[in-house]
Amino acid sequence: MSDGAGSAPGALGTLGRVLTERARPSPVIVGAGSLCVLLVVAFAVSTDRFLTADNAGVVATQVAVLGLVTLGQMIVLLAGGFDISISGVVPLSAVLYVTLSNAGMPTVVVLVVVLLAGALIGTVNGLIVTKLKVNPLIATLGTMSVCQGFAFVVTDGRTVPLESAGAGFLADRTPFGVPVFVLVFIGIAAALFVYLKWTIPGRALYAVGGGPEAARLAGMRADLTKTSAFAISATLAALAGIVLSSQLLAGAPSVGADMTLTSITAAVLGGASLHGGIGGVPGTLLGIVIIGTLRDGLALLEVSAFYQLVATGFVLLIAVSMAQLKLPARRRRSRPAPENHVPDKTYERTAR
Amino acid sequence: MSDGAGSAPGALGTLGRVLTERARPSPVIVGAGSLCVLLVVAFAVSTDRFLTADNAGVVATQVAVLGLVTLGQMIVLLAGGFDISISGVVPLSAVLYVTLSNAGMPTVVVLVVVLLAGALIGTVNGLIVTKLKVNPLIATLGTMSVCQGFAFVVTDGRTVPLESAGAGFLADRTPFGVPVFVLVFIGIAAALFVYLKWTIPGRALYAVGGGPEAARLAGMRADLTKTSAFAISATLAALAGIVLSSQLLAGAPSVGADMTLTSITAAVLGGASLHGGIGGVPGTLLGIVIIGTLRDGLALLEVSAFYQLVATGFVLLIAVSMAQLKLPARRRRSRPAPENHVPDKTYERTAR
Amino acid sequence: MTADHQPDIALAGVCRTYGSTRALIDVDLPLHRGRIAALLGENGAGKSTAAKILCGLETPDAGQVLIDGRPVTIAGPRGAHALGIYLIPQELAFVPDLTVAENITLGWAPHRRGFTSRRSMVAAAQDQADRFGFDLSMRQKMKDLALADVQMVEILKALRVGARAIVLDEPTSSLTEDESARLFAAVRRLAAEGTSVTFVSHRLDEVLDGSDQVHVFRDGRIVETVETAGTTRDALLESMLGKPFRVSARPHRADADRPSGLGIGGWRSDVPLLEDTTVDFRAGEVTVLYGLRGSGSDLLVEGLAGARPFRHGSMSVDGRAVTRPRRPGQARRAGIAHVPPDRRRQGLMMNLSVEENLVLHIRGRTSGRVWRSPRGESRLARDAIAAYRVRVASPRQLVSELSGGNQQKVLLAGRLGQQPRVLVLQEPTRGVDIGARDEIHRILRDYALQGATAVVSTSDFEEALQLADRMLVFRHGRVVGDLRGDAMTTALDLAKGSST
Amino acid sequence: GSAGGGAGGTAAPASGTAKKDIKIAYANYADNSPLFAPITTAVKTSAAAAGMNAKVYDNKGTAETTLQNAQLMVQDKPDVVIEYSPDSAIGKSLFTVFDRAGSKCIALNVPVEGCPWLNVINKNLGTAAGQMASDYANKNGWTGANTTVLLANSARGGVEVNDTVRYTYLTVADKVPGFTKITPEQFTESTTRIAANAIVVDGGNTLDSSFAAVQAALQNIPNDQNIIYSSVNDDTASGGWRAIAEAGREKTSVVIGEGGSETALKQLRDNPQWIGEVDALVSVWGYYAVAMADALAAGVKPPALTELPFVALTKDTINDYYTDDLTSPKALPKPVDSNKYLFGRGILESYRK
Ligand SMILES: Nc1ncnc2c1ncn2[C@@H]1O[C@H](COP(=O)(O)OP(=O)(O)OP(=O)(O)O)[C@@H](O)[C@H]1O
Ligand SMILES: Nc1ncnc2c1ncn2[C@@H]1O[C@H](COP(=O)(O)OP(=O)(O)OP(=O)(O)O)[C@@H](O)[C@H]1O
Ligand SMILES: [Mg+2]
Ligand SMILES: [Mg+2]
Repeated sequence: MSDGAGSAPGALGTLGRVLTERARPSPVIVGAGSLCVLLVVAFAVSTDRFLTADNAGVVATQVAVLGLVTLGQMIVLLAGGFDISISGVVPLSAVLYVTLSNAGMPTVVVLVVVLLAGALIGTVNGLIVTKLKVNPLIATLGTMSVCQGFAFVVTDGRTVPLESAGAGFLADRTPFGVPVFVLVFIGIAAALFVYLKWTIPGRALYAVGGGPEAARLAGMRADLTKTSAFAISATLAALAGIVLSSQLLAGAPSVGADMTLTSITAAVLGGASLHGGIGGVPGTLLGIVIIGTLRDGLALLEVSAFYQLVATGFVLLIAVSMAQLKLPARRRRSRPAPENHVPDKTYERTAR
Repeated sequence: MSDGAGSAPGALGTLGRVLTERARPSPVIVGAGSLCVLLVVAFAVSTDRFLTADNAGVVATQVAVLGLVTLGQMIVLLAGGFDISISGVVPLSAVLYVTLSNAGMPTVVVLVVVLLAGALIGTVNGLIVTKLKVNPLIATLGTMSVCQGFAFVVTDGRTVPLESAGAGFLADRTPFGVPVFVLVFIGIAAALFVYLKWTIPGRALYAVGGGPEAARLAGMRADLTKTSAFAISATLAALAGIVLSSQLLAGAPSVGADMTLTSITAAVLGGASLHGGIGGVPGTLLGIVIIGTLRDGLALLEVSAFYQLVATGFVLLIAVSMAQLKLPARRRRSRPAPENHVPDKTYERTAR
Repeated sequence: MTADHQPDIALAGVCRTYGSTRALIDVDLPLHRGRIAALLGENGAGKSTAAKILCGLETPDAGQVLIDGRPVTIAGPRGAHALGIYLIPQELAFVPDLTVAENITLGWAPHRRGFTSRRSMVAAAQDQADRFGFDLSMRQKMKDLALADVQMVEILKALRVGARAIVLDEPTSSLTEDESARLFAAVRRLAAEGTSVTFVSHRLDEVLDGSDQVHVFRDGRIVETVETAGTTRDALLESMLGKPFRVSARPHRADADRPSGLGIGGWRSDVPLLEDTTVDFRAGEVTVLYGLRGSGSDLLVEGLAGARPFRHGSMSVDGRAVTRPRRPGQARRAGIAHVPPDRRRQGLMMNLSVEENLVLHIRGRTSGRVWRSPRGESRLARDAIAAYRVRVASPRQLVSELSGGNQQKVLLAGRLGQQPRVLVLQEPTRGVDIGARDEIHRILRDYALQGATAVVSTSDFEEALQLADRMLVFRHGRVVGDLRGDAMTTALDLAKGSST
Repeated sequence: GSAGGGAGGTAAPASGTAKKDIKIAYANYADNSPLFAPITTAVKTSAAAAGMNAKVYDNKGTAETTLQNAQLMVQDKPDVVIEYSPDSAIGKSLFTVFDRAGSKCIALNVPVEGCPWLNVINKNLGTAAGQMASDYANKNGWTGANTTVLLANSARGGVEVNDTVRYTYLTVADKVPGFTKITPEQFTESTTRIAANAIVVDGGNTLDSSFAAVQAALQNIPNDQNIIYSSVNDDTASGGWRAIAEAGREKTSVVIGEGGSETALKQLRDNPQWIGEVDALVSVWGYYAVAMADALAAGVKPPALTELPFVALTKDTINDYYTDDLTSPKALPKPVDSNKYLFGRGILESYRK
């Protein structure tokens, strides 16, 4: 959603045309955005510890790690897939990074090796999905299981402290008060924004995910495009694993277990469709920030674990209903006049 | 798949008709079936404790609990949804069952109350999805979170022993050597088989899941049908929670956490489509048995938890690839052009 | 003259079998540069299969595809594109959430070192549309388009300047006369530049006016190949059907004083525009709503079906007031059945069998509310298949495996099976062959004559004339004509506003 | 042992008299676990009784959340941070956070390098359980020849957690004839079979996971074997025990629980086969932690290791520690050398007041 709507000015049409098309920010973005504002206001009112520079820094670091995997997840969703393997790639790359660093390999080399390993796993995911035609959920669940298993096997279930001094550099503070990896995350988000909006392979993701048959008939390399999405996702997951172990100064095979579900949730909150072809960086960032804010705020308010669950559930439900309730009103006013088609496409897509 | 094709004996046609129609068991069933046989043979060869009556009983009890939730999940998938709330309904119903039983309510009453609570939660899921048009993944994730939270609240996080003597009757042994609930499970599977094949509301699930827009335009009660699927699923999850607490003679808010993912996996292994409209009881049973056999066999072989993860992943991947590799060969002979036949339904569904 | 020079592309001895269906049997199809070939034939005769084989979407079981006399293997659409062969498939395939511009430029978006922009895509797509004289709003989302616009986008995708061959499978099935005229002008230009053009159509006029050569398919074989100039409508029909064909005589038109079957009062809508409309649709007759796209006729039809609810106005069925339908379900319960224009997405359940699609909405009739009666259902389905001459390998075949026209018949049969008081149809014979179309028209008229009310909207004026007892002409959201009898021939001009 | 009267009544004035102007923050291992949830409760109760300001956090058993909570905790500039980390290996990163913020810290149970350690040693718990098992075996003629030791670890729970079952086995092997002696290093998280008569399964953390694991494992234990079963917490002890009972083998099996939950203590009273319970007295840890925080804030220099109490309960000794209320012991155990300094600060004294 975040993307398809009007954006590039292009050759301007009539004023009317501009109005109908541009003055229509995606309802999901509107919904997610207002929820985000709402959460921030609610927490700011409830505790004076929320709106502080320190806390903003904490939220930023939390959001960055989750953000890396969510961006990847969103890209896979765009391409019409699912990436469950994240929960395997994160721990595997975390323990690999630590183990290799401890073995004395130079940090840069380790970094490259682990990222490549991630890309490789993603490529395997992609090939299984496209060539063997395995359902992406099952395929990535399989690789998740394998990777998680290997993560435990590599360290025999232990958490291994990171001994090499420089290897944790990604978690070093920058002059901006946030760790290096937050800047890395921002850079990656920006790059992906450009990729999805203004490059041929980026746009291909939308086509392949949103209309696989059309893409195939148009002679696009659908398999390649889809595989690239899985590769991007797994590489980002590997980076998240590296960041986690830099932050924790240790590689734990148990990290990242809940990241798959969280990343799907954040991506969908941010407007990505589970059926492919819809999604974008800005929405996803909103989704991540909502989840990050919610967690942070509830923790600050010392809501008990049980009620945190309850609260999270309700907020999720309200969030998404809000985004959806916006629709009818908007539609009535601003929709163009499709003549002989049946109106209810949006309902179609979301209510399934 | 497992279902839409040839099934009802009905008024038998010519032999030729019978052959062309019945001799085409869904490739997924064939794949899952052969995998199942393969696993059984492999384990039987590896350990003599596998093919024993005792072990069969163990597999049956484990499969039955998982089976209850998987059947529900499959029905929701059929209707074009997702049910994540299972992981919340199972623990909530488990602790409710124990708490209410301990409070001295008669077992039958407790049973009915808890099942109704499950049905209610499912109905809420359905209404959120159909009326508020919330994405089913997010909607049920929300209720999952809420229910899990309440499960903790009910017992204050503790594990509560089941004190009422008769309340565990579902786990009592029958003369057949298996507990009561295994028979209950078989009964439910049979009932659902009949429901999906021979009843009008059952068939409506296929229509609504497979062609939501067409179902709506044709004036089917799509919302009702979809909501019923969620209600069935949550009721079965509640039953699974009751069975678990009968078996464990205790209710703990932490049970059932991994059931959602396992149930989706089993259902998809058994041929259900994540895009709705395809699935059936026989395939689902195969899926469940595969997962159950795999777990049991690996445990009997005393494979370490870590290598169990690795092995499970590989088996999953091999399983599904096998099922898929069957396709091209079959397709060339008897399958329609990929672009307008059902396996490529991804397109169908996503390209709107 | 065709035999003189070697064909550019040819199918030679091609066979293709699906299960027990022999879709193509030993087909030879030579295509020449610079010429326009039409493929004609009944539903399920094998036209689409031949088209798909030409474009690498299907592989022949036997026989070859020849290019310049040499056998080639076409590796999917990508391989076809590499050879300069482009196809518009019969069933539209597009990316609903992307814009028109992106859909048109799908696979060939302009770029500089991999970077592209919306602006450049719009420009390229606009160029393409201008070149072929189509008017489309480039920045609209594809999913918001009307079916005919979607079809034009599909056409623009395939019309490539400098292509070796272009294959159009029923490109005009939901276009109006004007639009198809523009298409054929464009096609003509491409052919003149040396492209070989092949199209499939069930509209004989198009075939006669637009092609150089006609290949007639029957039961999987090409039974005749003739120069268009040297044949006639009747000759083509005869070779297509294997017997002489006459359009069934138009029974005498219904009288004007029949009772009201469906009444609407004060229906109006602001966006899209429909001015205050009050109409009495008479029971026992077929009323055709005719208008260009955007004129309000489809809007009204969808309103009647509850698919796009109106917010103002009253309604009655058979003289009894009913609530204006806010949902399709309400319309249905009021006795209204609706045949939507897009059979694959809006009409049929592609995951179910032919039988199930036929009985889906009427199975209650053979049984109670809960238990289905497999026996009764098979009987209903078999009767419908026979009555509508649906070409199926078996009732249990997936409906997605049928040819397009046969799918349309399944849709119609299912809806008529509901025995509604009011039938609301959009493009009822889209993609249906000429023989079957005539039959469907007869069935619809007969159904109406038994006392039901039929409201039809169609983009095909010929169909409108054949079906209508009465014609309502729409322009700019207003009813500009209420015609009967011979006056109906003026509807086209009224709709265009070209004469008054 | 005998029930400790605990507090020396002579020392500092009882709670409530002096409101302590101290800010503390506590991050619990996992609030959703019945074992650890009472710690948070006790921290809040005891801090409130002492008039301290305590903020609590939930590490949810994961390393990521622990680090995030560490960052949240120090935002407030608390005087003392109490950290119950799920993983000792991430100690360095946690200490960096505390150190940078200038907060004093206490590592509860799991070490954080740099923070003084308030610890019940899992190794000791496991050893105590092993001792009770050995006593039972030796008294009843159970040896390696007729008995199998079945242990449910939590393979993904990390090394600390599994120290309990590790040392349970080592102790049994040491004290009961017929069991293979191994070193602690030979018993890793991926060990599944130590010897013909010693099996380890992955029981996870929950009732249902341990039930399934033990159910499968029982097939590999001949029916004529006695079974000594133990696991890493009370839920998995109960779940596994249910599987044993379900298989009809409860008469020839015994179980030793680990944790001291209400459910387990009830079993210890009522179930003849539940022969021992290693009660880590988790419900009172909060008092010790707050007392230690108070001491730190007051400038006391703590020893590197301050011991938390635990008791190995049998059917005979349970009444020394518990009344009918099984949620928490009737009094605190007597101080030992390393934790003596925690007494007399008015906090431990507030227990059950
Ligand atoms: N994927 C398929 N599976 C099974 N049968 C098929 C498949 N595709 C086509 N057929 C059958 O092959 C025959 C020819 O189909 P084809 O689509 O070529 O017909 P057509 O001439 O294009 O008809 P129409 O005018 O209705 O589009 C039909 O009988 C059809 O049912
Ligand atoms: N054009 C539309 N725009 C928005 N929502 C719509 C539209 N059409 C239908 N709906 C919603 O879709 C839901 C289901 O419609 P459906 O046609 O399935 O209902 P029904 O079965 O006719 O009604 P009933 O609930 O009376 O059985 C309704 O809640 C309605 O609010
Ligand atoms: Mg409804
Ligand atoms: Mg065709």
